[in-house]
Amino acid sequence: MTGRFRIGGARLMHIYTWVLIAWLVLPISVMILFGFNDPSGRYNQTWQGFTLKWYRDVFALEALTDALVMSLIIAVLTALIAGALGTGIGYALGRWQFRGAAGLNLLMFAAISSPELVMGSSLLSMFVSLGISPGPVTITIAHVMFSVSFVAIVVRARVVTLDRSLEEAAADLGASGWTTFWKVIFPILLPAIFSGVMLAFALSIDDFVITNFTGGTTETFPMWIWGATRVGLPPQVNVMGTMIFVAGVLIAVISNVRSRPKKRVAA
Amino acid sequence: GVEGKGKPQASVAPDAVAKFWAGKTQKGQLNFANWPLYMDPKLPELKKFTAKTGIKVKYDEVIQEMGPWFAKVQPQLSAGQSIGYDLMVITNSVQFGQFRDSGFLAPLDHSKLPNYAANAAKSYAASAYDPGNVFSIPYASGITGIAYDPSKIKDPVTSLADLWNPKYKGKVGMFRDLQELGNFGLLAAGLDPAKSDENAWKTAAAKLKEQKDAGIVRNYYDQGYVDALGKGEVWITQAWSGDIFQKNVSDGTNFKFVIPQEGGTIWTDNMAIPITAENPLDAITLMDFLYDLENATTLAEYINYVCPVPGAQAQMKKHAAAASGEDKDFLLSVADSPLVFPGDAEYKRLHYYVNFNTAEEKNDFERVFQPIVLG
Amino acid sequence: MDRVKRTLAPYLLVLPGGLWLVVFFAVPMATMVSLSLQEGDVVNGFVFTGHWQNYVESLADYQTQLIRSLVYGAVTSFVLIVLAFPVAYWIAFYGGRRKATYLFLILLPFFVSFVLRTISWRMLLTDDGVLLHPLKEAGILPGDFQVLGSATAVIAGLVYSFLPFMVLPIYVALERIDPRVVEAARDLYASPVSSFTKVIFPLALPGVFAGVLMTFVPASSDYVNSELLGSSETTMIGQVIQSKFLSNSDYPSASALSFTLMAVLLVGIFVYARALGTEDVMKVAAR
Amino acid sequence: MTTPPSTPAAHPAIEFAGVRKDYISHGEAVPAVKSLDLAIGQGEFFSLLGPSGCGKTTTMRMIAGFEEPTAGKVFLDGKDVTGVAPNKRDVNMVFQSYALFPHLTVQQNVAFGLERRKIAKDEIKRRVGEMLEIVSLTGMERRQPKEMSGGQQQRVALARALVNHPRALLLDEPLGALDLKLRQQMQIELKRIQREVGITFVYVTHDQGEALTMSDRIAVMNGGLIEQLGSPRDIYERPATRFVAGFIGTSNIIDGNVSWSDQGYAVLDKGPGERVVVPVPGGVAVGRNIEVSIRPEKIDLHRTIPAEVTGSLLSGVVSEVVYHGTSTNYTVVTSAGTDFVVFDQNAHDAEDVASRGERVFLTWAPQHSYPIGV
Amino acid sequence: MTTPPSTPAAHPAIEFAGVRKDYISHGEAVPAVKSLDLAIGQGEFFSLLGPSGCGKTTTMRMIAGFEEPTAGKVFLDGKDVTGVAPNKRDVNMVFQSYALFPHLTVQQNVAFGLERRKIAKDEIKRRVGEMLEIVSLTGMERRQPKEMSGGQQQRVALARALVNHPRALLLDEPLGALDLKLRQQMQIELKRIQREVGITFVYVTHDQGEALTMSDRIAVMNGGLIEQLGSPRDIYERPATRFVAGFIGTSNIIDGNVSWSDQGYAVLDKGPGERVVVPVPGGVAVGRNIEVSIRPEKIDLHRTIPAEVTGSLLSGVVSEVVYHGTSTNYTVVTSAGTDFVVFDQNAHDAEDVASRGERVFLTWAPQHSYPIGV
Ligand SMILES: Nc1ncnc2c1ncn2[C@@H]1O[C@H](COP(=O)(O)OP(=O)(O)OP(=O)(O)O)[C@@H](O)[C@H]1O
Ligand SMILES: Nc1ncnc2c1ncn2[C@@H]1O[C@H](COP(=O)(O)OP(=O)(O)OP(=O)(O)O)[C@@H](O)[C@H]1O
Ligand SMILES: NCCCCNCCCN
Ligand SMILES: [Mg+2]
Ligand SMILES: [Mg+2]
Repeated sequence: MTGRFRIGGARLMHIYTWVLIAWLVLPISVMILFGFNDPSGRYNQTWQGFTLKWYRDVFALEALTDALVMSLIIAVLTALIAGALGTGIGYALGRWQFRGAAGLNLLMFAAISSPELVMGSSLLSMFVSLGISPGPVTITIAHVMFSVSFVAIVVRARVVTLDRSLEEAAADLGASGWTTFWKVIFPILLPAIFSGVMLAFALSIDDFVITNFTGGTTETFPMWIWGATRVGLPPQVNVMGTMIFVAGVLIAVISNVRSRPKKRVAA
Repeated sequence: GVEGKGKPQASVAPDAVAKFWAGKTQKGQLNFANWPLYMDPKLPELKKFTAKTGIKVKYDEVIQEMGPWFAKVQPQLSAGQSIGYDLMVITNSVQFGQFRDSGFLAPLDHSKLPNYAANAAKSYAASAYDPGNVFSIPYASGITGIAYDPSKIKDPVTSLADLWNPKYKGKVGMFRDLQELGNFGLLAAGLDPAKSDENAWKTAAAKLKEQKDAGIVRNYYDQGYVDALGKGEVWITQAWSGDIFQKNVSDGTNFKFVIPQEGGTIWTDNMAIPITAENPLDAITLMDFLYDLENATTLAEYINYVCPVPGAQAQMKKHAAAASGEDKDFLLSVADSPLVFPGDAEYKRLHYYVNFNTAEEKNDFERVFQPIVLG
Repeated sequence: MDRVKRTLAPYLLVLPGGLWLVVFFAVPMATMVSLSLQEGDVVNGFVFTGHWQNYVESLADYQTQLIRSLVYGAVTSFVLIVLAFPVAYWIAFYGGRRKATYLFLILLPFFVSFVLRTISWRMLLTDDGVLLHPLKEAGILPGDFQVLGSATAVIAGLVYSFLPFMVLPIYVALERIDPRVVEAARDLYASPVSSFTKVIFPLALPGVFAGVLMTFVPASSDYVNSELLGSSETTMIGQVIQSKFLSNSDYPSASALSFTLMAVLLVGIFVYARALGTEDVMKVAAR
Repeated sequence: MTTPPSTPAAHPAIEFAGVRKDYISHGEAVPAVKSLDLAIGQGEFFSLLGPSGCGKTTTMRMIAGFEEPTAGKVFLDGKDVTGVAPNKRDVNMVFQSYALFPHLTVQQNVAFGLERRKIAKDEIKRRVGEMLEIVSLTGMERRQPKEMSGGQQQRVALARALVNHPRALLLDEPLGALDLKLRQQMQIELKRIQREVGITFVYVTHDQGEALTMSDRIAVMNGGLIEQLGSPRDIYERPATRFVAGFIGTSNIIDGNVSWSDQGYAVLDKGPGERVVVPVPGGVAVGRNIEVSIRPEKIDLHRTIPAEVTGSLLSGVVSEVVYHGTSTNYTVVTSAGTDFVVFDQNAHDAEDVASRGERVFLTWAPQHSYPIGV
Repeated sequence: MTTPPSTPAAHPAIEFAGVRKDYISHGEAVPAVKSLDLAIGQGEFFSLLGPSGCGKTTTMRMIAGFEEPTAGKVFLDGKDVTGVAPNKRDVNMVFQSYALFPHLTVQQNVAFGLERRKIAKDEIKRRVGEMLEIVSLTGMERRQPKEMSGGQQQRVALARALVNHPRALLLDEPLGALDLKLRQQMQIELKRIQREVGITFVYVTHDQGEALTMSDRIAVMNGGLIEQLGSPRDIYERPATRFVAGFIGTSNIIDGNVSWSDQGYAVLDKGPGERVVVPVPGGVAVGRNIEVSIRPEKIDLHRTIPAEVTGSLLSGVVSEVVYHGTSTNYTVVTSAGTDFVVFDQNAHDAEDVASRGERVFLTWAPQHSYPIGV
C-alpha cells in the first residue's frame, strides 16, 4: 500500500495510535512513579516527595514478600506441569489424527472460552463437595487446568507446520524413533514449548479470579494486593509491580531479539 | 462490658478441653490473622511478646469482613486442615455462630488464661454468642456509627437521617456486611435490631432500598470504607469507631466519628483458635499476654477501640501523668474517650446485634438484605 | 509391536493433559450443576434435592445484574471495535518495520498484574485522586464531581483491560489482506471510502468476530472492574456470584447463577458462531 | 513525443513522455525508472521484459495510477493523467496473484468495477454474464475464489478487468504463480481473449519465451531504461546490445579484431582457416575489435571439414551432448577459445551428429553473424 | 526376475519382484502400484517419469522403506529388504523440500547419518569435509539451513545423503521447489556429482525435459504400471504406447486403415495423392487400422507441393504461427482432419516458411512415422 490509500489520513491514525498507547501505559507509569513516592501515612495516594527507600525495603513487608514468593513458586510449577502436559497434547494433536481428537479439541476450546469466574467457582464447588482443602496445591491444579490448553495450542501450531519429511529423513539416515524425537523433533519444537511455558507462567502469576476461588487462605501476589487495597497499598507493591513489569519486558525483548532470524545470505 | 441476650450456648462435652489441649506443645511461633487498623503497624505488643516468650508472631491483616473470612476458611476447616492461622479475630456476628456451630473453634483452656481471669470485664463471660467464653475471649469491642469528612460536609452530622440525605447523593457509604447494614436500616426505621423479626427486617430493607434507589449510596463497603473516605469517594459513611481515630493519626486527616442520635451498635471482636491450629499453645499464650494490664493499655491507646480491660483506664492515666505536652493531652483524651471506655450514657444509645435462633432465621435475614448489597 | 506403539502414541501423550482437563474442568462443571440443585447451608451441609427453585429464586433476585452484565459486555465489545480498528489498521498497513514494536507496546499492560493495573486506574481516577483533586482545588470541577462509580467508569475499565484482545485479532485479519486486493479495488473505480467499506472492512470481519469472542465473555463475567471502579449501581453478575460463593457461602444459589451465566454465554456464542459460519470462528479462535 | 497528436483516433493508447520515477527509501532517492519515452498503440499486445528490479512493475503502476512519476507525464488515450487517482483512470490491472476479493463470489468480483460506476443492475448482470462466457466460466458465478483452480482464478481476474471495457489492460506477471503446464495453457487463452476483445494489453513477464510467443512488440528494459524496443523477431535476431543478446535466449558471443572489411562484410581471423564472417552494412575499420552474436540454432555442426564454406568456420571439441527430444544440444570448446552452444533439431536423422570428445567443425551463413552495436 | 542372481557383483542395485502396493483409504484398498518388476543397475541414473498419482513416490518410498509392499519383494543389492526398517536400509533419500534439520548447522546435518552409525569423530569430520568439497560448500560448515539459498540447501541435502556412501540415492522431485533458472543450474550440478561419485541415482520428476536430459534409463509409469522402460532416445523416438507418445514431448498422431503393405512398409491412404508411409518390420494386414505417431520436428513444411516425395505427404492450412526464437511452431489443419504441429528450427532462413491461412504441404521420411503398438 502506498501512502495515498488512506482512510481519513494515516497521520491522524498514527497520532491516534500513540494516544491509545499512552492511555495503555498511563496506569503503568503511575504505578512506577508511586514506587518512588514518600507518603507520610498509610496511604500512598498523593505525591509527597521522592525516595528510593521502598526499593531498599522491598522485602520489608513479610506477608507481601511471602505472597510474591508464593506466586512465583506456583507460576513455576504451573509452567512446568502445564508445559509438559500441554506439549503432549499439542504434539499428539498436531502430529496424528486419532479418535477422540475432536472431543479433546472441543474440551480445550470450552476451557479457553469459559469465564474464569465459572471455572474458579466450579472448581471450588468440587473441592468443597469432595472435602478437599484449598491451598497452594489447589491453586496450582487450577492454574495448570486453565493454561494447559494455551500451551497445547502454541505447540500444536508449530507441530502442524513441521515438515513431516524431517522424521523420514532422520529415519532414512539411520535414526531410531527415539533418537528422531530427541535429536530432531524436540529441538525444533523447543522454541514453541518455551513460548507455551512462558505463557503459562504469565497467566499463572497474573491470575486473580480463579486463585481467589481456589486459594483458601493462601495469599498470592495479586490476592494480597486485592486485600491490601482496602486499607491502602504500601509502596512496596508498586516496587514489586515495577520489578515484575521490567522483568517481563526484558524477557520479551530478549527472546524477540534472539528469535529474529539472521540475515539470509544470498547464494 | 458488652452484653447480649439470647439462647444460652450449647455446651461442649466436658472433656473437650482436656482432649484438645492434651499433648499440645509450644512451637515458638504462631500465625495471627487480624483486621487491618487493629494494631500499631510497628506491632509493639507483638515485639514485646516475642522478646518475652521467644515466640515469633506472623501477623497478617487478612480479615476485611466476616462473611468472606468464614467462606475462605470454611472449606479448609471442614476438611480438617490447617488454615495457616493459629489465632484469629472474629466478630460476634452471624459467622461467629457458624464457626461455633460447625465445631471450628478450639475450646479454650482457661487455666492458661490467668491474666484474662484477673483483668477482663466480668460481663463478657455472660455474652450471648459465647457464654462462659468457651471458645473466645474479646480482642476489642467497638461501635458502629457514622464517620464523615468535615471539609466536605459543613452541616453537623448527628442523625442516621444524614446517611439518607439527598444532598450527599453518591457520596454515602454503607457497610456490605448484612448485619451492619441491616442494623442501620432497622435503627433508621426506629426499630431495635436485637428485638427485630422478619417484618421489621422487611421494613428496614425497604428503607435501605429507598436510599439505594435514590442513588444516595456510593457503594457498600467492607474495611475498604476507610480508603474510600480517604480518597473522597464517600463523604459520609457507616464506620467503626477506632478506625477513624487511627486514620487521623496515621494520615493526618481530620475525619469525625459520631454515634447517631438514634443510636449505634456495639459489637465485640474475639480472639479464637481454629480447631485445626498447628500452634494453639503459642496462640493462647499470646491471648493471655494481651490481657496483661500494661499490654491491654498500650493496645487500646493506639487502636482506640473499646478496651475489654477496665483497669486500663487508670493505667492510661498513669501513662499520661508520666508523659508531657501533646502526648499527655493525647493520653488523657483517650482515657476519657467514651469510645474507649464507654459509660452508661453511651451504652444506653448502643444496640446489640440481631440474634438468630435458627439457621432459617439467619437465612431469611440474609435473603431480605442481600439483594440490597448485590442488587 | 512398532505398529501398536505407533497407534498408542497419541493416546499416551494426550492422556495426562486430557485427564487433567476432564477432572479439573469437566467434572467440576458437573459438580457445579449438581450443587446448584442442592439445599442446605454450610454449617449443616448441603443435600441434593433437585431443588431447581435455586434457579428461579436467584434469577428473580439478580436478573437485573445478569442483563446488566451482558449489556456491559456487549457495549465493551462494541467500543473496543471502534477503538481498536484504527490502531490495528494503522499498524497493519503503515507499521512498516516497526509493526512488532507497536504490537509490543499495545501488549505492555499485560506485563503488569491485572489487579494492579485496575487498582492504578482507580487511584488515578478516584474522586480526590491525583487527577481530579487538583482540578477541584482549582475550582475547575465541582467538589462532588466523580468519574468512578458510574457505568462509564466500569465499561472504561473493561475496555482498558481487554483492548489488546481486540487489537490483535483485527490486526491479524488486516495483516493477512493482500495489499494488492486494496489496489485492485482502487483500480476498479472504488473511492478510498468504498474500498474501505466494500473490501477492507469485510475482509477484517473474521478478526472483528474473533475479537468479540475474546472480549465479550470475559467482560460480561468480570467482577474486578466493577468492584474497583463501580458503585452499587453497577453491580455485575460476577460480583453477585463471587459474593455468594466467597462471602455468603451460599453454594447452591451461587452455582445456579454460575451455571446460568455459563449457559447464557454459551448459547450466545453458539448463535453468534452460527450466524457467521462456525468454521470461521473456530479457525480464528484456534489461532 | 512530448505533445501527443490531437486527433482522437490517432492517439496511442498509452504514452510516456520523459518519465522518471524515484522511490524514496531511507531518505534517499532510488531511481526505479530513469527515463521513459514510449507510445503503446491501440489494440497492441505490448510486453515489458527485463531482469528483476529493472522497473517493469513501476512502469505499470504509473499507468494504473498507483505511483506518480517524479518527472514527466503519462497520457492515456491522449489525455494527461498525471495526478488522476487510480479509480478515475480508464485502465485496469490484472495482478500477479490475481488479488481477487476473497469474500466475494465470482459474480460479485466481476461486477465490482461496474457497481462502483453505478451501472444499472440489469446491465451489470448482462455484461458480467457475457464476460464470464468469454472466459469460459459460465456456471461458476456463485463460487468463491478459493473454490477455484489457479487457472480459473486467473480468468476471473481477467474478466473482472475486461468487463469494464478499459482502454488498456495491464497484466503484471499474471502467470508467475502457475506451474509450467497451466502457464502454457493460459498463454494460449490470454492470446485468444486479447484477439477476441481487441484491446491494448500491456504485459509484464520475466519469461522471455512468453514474451516472444505472445507479443506484438517488446520493450526490453534494464536498469530503469529501455534497451531495445521492437518486434519479437527483431529483438531475438537483431539484439541491439550485448545485454539484449544475452538476456533473450541463448547466444554465442565471440569477439575479435577485424582483419578484412569490404562490401558490407567484415572478417575476423580465428587461426588457420578459421574465421567469422560478419555483415557490416555501414562498413567497419580494419583492426577494430567487434563483438558478434550467433544464435545456437543457426550453426551447422560437421564431423569433417566441409568442402565449401561460404560463411564462418570454427573448429572445436565437443564437451557436452544433451539430448532434449526435439533437439540435441552440443557444447563445443572452440580453438578460438570460446564455448559455443549448438542446437541441432533432431529433424531427419535420429542419431547424434557427434559425440563427447570428438573434433567438430562449426559453420554458419554470414547473415547469422550479428555484430553488436556496430 | 523373481530370484536374484547370487554373485554379489552381478546384483542390480535395486530390484522389484512382483511388487504391488495398495493403500487403505476409508477402509478400501486403493492400488498405487499395481505390478512392478524392475532392476536398476549399479551406478545407473534411473528416472521414474509419469503423470501425477501414477505411483512414482510410492515406488520410491518402498525402496527407502517408508512403505512396505502389499505383495512382492524389494531387493537391495541382492538382499531381500522386505520388512527392514528405513533406518536399517543402505539407501538414502533426498526429499523434495530437502527436509534439512533446521536446528542443526550444515556440518551437523551432514554428519547426522554418520553419527547414528557411531563412526569415530575424526572420521566423521574428515568425510563431511570431503563431501562438502564435492558439493562446493566448503566454508559453509557453520551456517544454518535458513541462512542458505535454495540451491545451496539442495547441495546440503545431497551431501547429507551421499556422505553415507549408500548403495543408491533416491531423489523425489528434488528440483520441484526451484524456479526455472536455478532448476537448470541444479540439473547440471546433479549430473556432475553423480558422475563424480558414481553411485546409483533413482530420480523422480514430472518434468519430461529433465528426465530426457539427465537419465541413463527412464521408466514411464502410468496408473501404477510401467508403460515403457528404455533410454531417453528410445522413449522419445519410439514410444511404445499412445500414452507415452502423448506424454513425452509433442506428438502428432494420425490413424487410418492400411491400404497397402509390403516389404516392411505400410501405407495409409489419406485422399488424392496424400498418404502416410509407415515402417512395419513385422508386416501388417491390409485393412487394419493403425495409429501412427510423428514428432513435430521431423516434419518438413512446403509452400508448394514438392516435386519428389519418398515418404509421407499431407496437405493442410496453417491455423497458427508462433515464433519461439530458436524455432517457429506451425499448427496445420490437415485435409485428413487432424491438427498437426510442426516445429521449424529457425536455422538458416530468418523468415517464416508460411503464414496463417496459407495452404501448405507436409512431408516426412518413412522412418519418422512410428506405428504405435504394432
Ligand atoms: N516502494 C519502493 N520503495 C523503494 N524502492 C522501490 C520500491 N518499489 C520498487 N523499488 C525499487 O525500484 C526498482 C524497480 O522496481 P520494480 O518493482 O519496478 O522492478 P520489476 O522490474 O518489476 O522487478 P521484478 O521483476 O522483480 O518484479 C527496484 O530497484 C526496486 O528495488
Ligand atoms: N497415504 C496414502 N493413502 C491413500 N492413498 C495414497 C496415499 N499416498 C498415495 N496415495 C495414492 O496412491 C496413488 C499413487 O501416489 P504417489 O504419491 O505414488 O503418486 P506420484 O506418482 O508420486 O504422484 P505425484 O507426481 O503427484 O507426486 C495416488 O492415487 C495417490 O492418491
Ligand atoms: N479496623 C478494625 C475493625 C474491626 C471491625 N470488626 C467488627 C466488624 C463488625 N461487623
Ligand atoms: Mg515486478
Ligand atoms: Mg510424488
